[in-house]
Amino acid sequence: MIQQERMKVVRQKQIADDIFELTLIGQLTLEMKQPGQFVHIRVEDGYEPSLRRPISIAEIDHDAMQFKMIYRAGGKGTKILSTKKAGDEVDVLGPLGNGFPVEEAAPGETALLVGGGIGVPPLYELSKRLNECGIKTIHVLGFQAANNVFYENQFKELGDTYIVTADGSAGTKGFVTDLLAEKNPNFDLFYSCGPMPMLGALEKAYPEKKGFLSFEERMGCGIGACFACVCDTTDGDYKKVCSDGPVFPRGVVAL
Amino acid sequence: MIQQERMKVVRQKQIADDIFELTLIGQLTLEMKQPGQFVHIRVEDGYEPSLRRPISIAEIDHDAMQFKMIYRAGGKGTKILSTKKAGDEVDVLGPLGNGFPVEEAAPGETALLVGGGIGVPPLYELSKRLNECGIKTIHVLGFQAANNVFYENQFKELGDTYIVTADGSAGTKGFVTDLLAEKNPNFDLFYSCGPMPMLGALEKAYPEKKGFLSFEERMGCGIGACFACVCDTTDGDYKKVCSDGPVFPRGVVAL
Amino acid sequence: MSNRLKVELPGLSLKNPIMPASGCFGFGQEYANLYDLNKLGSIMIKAATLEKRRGNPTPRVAETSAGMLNAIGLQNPGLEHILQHELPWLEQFDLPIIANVAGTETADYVEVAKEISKAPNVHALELNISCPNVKCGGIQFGTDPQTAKELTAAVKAVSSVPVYVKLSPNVTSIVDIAKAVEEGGADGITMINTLVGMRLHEKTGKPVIANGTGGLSGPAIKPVAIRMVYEVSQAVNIPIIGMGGISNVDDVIDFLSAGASAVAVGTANFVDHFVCPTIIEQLPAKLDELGYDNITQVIGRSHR
Amino acid sequence: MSNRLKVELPGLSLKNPIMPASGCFGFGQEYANLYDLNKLGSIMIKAATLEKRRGNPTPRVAETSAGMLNAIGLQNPGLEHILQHELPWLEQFDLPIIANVAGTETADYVEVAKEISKAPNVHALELNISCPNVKCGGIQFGTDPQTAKELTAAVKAVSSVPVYVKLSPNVTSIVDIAKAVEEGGADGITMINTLVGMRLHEKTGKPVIANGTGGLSGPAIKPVAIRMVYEVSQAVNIPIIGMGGISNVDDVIDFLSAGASAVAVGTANFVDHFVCPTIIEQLPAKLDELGYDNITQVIGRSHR
Ligand SMILES: Cc1cc2nc3c(=O)[nH]c(=O)nc-3n(C[C@H](O)[C@H](O)[C@H](O)COP(=O)(O)OP(=O)(O)OC[C@H]3O[C@@H](n4cnc5c(N)ncnc54)[C@H](O)[C@@H]3O)c2cc1C
Ligand SMILES: Cc1cc2nc3c(=O)[nH]c(=O)nc-3n(C[C@H](O)[C@H](O)[C@H](O)COP(=O)(O)OP(=O)(O)OC[C@H]3O[C@@H](n4cnc5c(N)ncnc54)[C@H](O)[C@@H]3O)c2cc1C
Ligand SMILES: Cc1cc2nc3c(=O)[nH]c(=O)nc-3n(C[C@H](O)[C@H](O)[C@H](O)COP(=O)(O)O)c2cc1C
Ligand SMILES: Cc1cc2nc3c(=O)[nH]c(=O)nc-3n(C[C@H](O)[C@H](O)[C@H](O)COP(=O)(O)O)c2cc1C
Ligand code: FES
Ligand code: FES
Repeated sequence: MIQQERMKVVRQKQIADDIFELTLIGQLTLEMKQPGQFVHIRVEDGYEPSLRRPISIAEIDHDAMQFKMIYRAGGKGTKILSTKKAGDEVDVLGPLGNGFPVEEAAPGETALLVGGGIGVPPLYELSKRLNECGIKTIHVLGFQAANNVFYENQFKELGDTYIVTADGSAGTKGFVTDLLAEKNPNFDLFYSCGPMPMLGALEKAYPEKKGFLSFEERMGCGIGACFACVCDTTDGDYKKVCSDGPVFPRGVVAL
Repeated sequence: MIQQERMKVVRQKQIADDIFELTLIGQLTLEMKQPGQFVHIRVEDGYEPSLRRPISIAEIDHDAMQFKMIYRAGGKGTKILSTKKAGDEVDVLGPLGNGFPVEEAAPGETALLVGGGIGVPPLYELSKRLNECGIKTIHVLGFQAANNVFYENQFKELGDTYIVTADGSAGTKGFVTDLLAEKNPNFDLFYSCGPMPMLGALEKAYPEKKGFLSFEERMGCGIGACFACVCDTTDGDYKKVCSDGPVFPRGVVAL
Repeated sequence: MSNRLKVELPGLSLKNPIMPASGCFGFGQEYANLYDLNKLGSIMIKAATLEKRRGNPTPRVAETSAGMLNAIGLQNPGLEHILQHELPWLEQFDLPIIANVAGTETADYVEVAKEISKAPNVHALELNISCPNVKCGGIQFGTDPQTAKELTAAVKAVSSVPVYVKLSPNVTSIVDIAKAVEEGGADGITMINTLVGMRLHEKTGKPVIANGTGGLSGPAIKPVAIRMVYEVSQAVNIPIIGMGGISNVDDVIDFLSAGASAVAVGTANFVDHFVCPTIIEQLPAKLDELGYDNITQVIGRSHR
Repeated sequence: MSNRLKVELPGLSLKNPIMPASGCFGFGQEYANLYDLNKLGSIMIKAATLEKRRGNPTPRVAETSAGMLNAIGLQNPGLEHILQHELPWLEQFDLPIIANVAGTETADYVEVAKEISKAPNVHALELNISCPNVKCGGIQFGTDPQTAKELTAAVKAVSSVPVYVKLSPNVTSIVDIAKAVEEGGADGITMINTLVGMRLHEKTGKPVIANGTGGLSGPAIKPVAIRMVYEVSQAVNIPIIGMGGISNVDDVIDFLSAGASAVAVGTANFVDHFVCPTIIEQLPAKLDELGYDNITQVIGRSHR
């Protein structure tokens, strides 16, 4: 069930340029089911800023009732969020949306996980779950530059991990699709989260593969009530990213 | 000169129900000349709340570059102010306005200081200055109830001090003017700060005495530029409380 | 206890005067996952148009100081779907529904009003003549008194339930429009819809919202809404459901004081998803604090 | 360096496009104690009326979410005093002054405009047809296109300097008013004045501001102001000085992008008393960041 809770900050850690890892504790964690779900965060009481911020769940620890988010402190809201310290409270609504279906991969299969920038975080919990289920994971993670890279080692522990940067300052230079074309990895299905062009390029690169893509859209309510976050679907209809998604099987969303 | 400075909180102390004493340190302190001047405080960056709050200067320590305010955490802005802790910064504009003229009392004379509620604080620095100049001070301080009383001992160290409460739970029951009528103290001039009705009653009670009254009005700019804080004068003209006052000689403001 | 909050309006017997505003609560399904909708006084459901509407391109929302812009563009599944799915689903609750009716010409409005007003749980219509976010739709009806009056009369003629008209604040004299719809036979007024606004991208200088302009809502507009409710309540004899920036119980008291008989909460539902039940819970204590037995005593007290 | 910020407008050669808005800066004396007024592009001085005005009773201001209400009521020392004291005092600065002209009937406006435009440092007039805070004064000129046009023409006929007309946002179509004053001969437009609003006392339910209603200003109204500047700049061929909620350098860029040629800062001067010089200092770096050599390149970029 979706809950709204004032959760306590356990830890706030800067892990790359402008990138923060925030660990929160509270009951709400117990409701988290799927990797790829997100929470909607009110960073401050009052109306400055006036809207919540959607942030993916990056890691879930049900036993400790804690979960992690990884986010970029870019604008007004996330900058305020990055000032929260251990012991502070944060108003969290969640878990929201439908995440990545782990059950779509069979034990023994190989899953390709492709993330771009702040699309990388939800892949971490996904990869952990897949590995727990005996699925091999390959990670291709794209960033702007070396100083934006995060969680490289964490992903490496779970499977082959390739870093791609736009300027070549870390890993391979270029786009994730450049690296994929070059390495041509063997895999059964793919999961991805990142900018629209990346998702589109992936769909095009692997027309035959089963795949699941996570989308971003500006949100109001975050629960499906306001129609702020709709996206067009290939069948001429529409879906709400917040409640029908954010993860959709390939081919559903018009790219 | 008026300055705008991010001053550091030295100490925040609750001294009565809803009443806080805040000590700030910074260069701006050095500009403070007169008791009865005030500062205009932005309790938070951003626009929540959107306006500054005018608060009197209660005690000045030029040597330590510190000053004290005493305020009631009643509304939105002052409640936020009351959460500031040692080390936090507060945006202060000041010193503002014209305070109580200490030089109007001659050494050896007796001054009557009458304060009501949050009108009491500026009288403290005033009393200290008067005493330094060899002027005897009598203090009559009115509050709602016993749990709102503050600075009784501090004032007692400076001269005779009478506490009056509306409900009689501390000191004498009634209004300050009731007590004055009863005690009929001997004095040469009076200074007062408090609610309008109190100021009016005082003027009426002592038609022959020299007196100085400090007024309150809703403020915008706090420096005389916006005409928010005008009050009518007895000669049919007007004054700005923020820059012409807040202290006026008796008889100037139409009560 | 709950009796203290009861308000009677044309067609609407409200257990309390709090309801979500149209467009901010869908058709209730999503919030039903969060709390029992029976707590609410009513629900103003999302605008219904004759045909299904896809709405505007995204981005459709943008944040502003103490508010937000939206240009959803009246996206909704269309009259038929609402009659067959959304309204029947809502029947499980003891809620008099207010159906928001939108259109691009009089015939649309009339058709939707006629059909939707027959639904058993629709106890009133909210005639949306004020949506700023659709081309040739809505708002032009709301800016000219004569047009507003005629549309009201046309809808009133076919509706099986009382008709409330939702006014636009983007006018020189909202009192003139209010008087006109009263003359047209409106049973009540709901106000205000959003103020037309715009936000630009810092980098590019282009509008953030794909539609260009959007409707401004949230606490930022409350002073405008209060002023308008205050004025209109003095000028007409039909009740007002007030809205615009309500986010807590004090805001509710303000709207009632200004002359509204009930209120709707919009944007605040996105920020505190439990804001409506929270306000409802806090109202009795607030009445005690202010010294009133009954919520109806608060209505219009600014003018007494 | 300072060349990059230069803007040329009818009557006004501005070293930068930043100036305090009328009513928020008095006649400059107070802020001159805080910083060197020569830093500013111009000053829009407090409204001048023929006779001294006492203004409205207090309280005159009230805080709102991300904004404030004011009902000063055009308090000012009157034309004679301004001509003899305030304007001569301002001559010590290298500042083209914009004199805000108000009145209750055409004859007043004409008389004030004629005299004040002769002052050597008054380089432009700002015709205030939009003050919401005085009974039978100002705003009715600003809500009817024909009246606005006629007043503009009458003032234009007697003024020795270019005339900018200050528009009210409290209208159904601000574009219509803008076109009308352009036809009336206006050399420019300043916009927006405040939105009419109200705040009530929590305890009593009565208006906080003695006047009842007040003008809403501050960040809350910025989206409305941006939308209006965006629309009007497309509809007229005279320049716009934009205002409404500006509190930082990004806000300035937004107004210029939307089509304003210069901007005024009002309410923000009460919150950060150094906001104008701070913005002016930050502008060159902001131009670098956006990749422009010159501030004029930002003007109207939303439309390109
Ligand atoms: C389902 C989902 C999951 C996300 N997960 C993550 C994550 O794990 N880590 C992370 O860093 N970011 C994530 N994002 C993006 C994140 O929501 C935005 O970066 C963030 O809202 C920007 O807020 P701000 O205060 O920095 O920017 P501001 O510029 O102050 O934002 C202004 C408004 O625009 C909205 N907005 C701005 N950028 C985006 C965006 N890219 N997507 C949606 N709304 C936006 C904000 O929510 C806010 O309402 C996710 C977005 C979605 C939709
Ligand atoms: C010259 C002067 C000196 C003052 N000195 C003190 C002092 O030493 N200690 C103290 O506790 N209080 C003092 N006050 C009163 C103090 O300014 C208000 O209590 C305070 O502004 C209320 O803010 P809030 O956030 O609690 O209330 P809110 O209700 O949030 O205030 C809303 C708005 O109303 C204004 N306002 C509310 N009450 C008053 C008031 N009584 N006077 C002026 N503006 C008001 C606020 O400044 C704000 O703009 C002084 C006022 C003036 C004019
Ligand atoms: C996202 C969103 C969608 C809206 N959709 C509608 C709508 O379909 N019909 C309508 O009459 N009003 C609609 N409104 C306006 C609200 O019902 C309400 O009048 C307005 O938002 C002011 O109230 P608030 O400040 O509490 O949000 C919408 C508002 C928002 C924010
Ligand atoms: C206290 C105050 C007084 C004002 N007085 C005047 C005035 O005399 N003449 C005028 O044209 N506008 C006046 N205005 C309106 C401002 O010039 C400006 O148009 C408006 O406040 C919007 O800008 P802002 O949001 O930056 O304040 C006043 C505004 C305030 C807040
Ligand atoms: S954000 Fe409201 S429907 Fe998705
Ligand atoms: S507060 Fe602006 S003149 Fe006094």
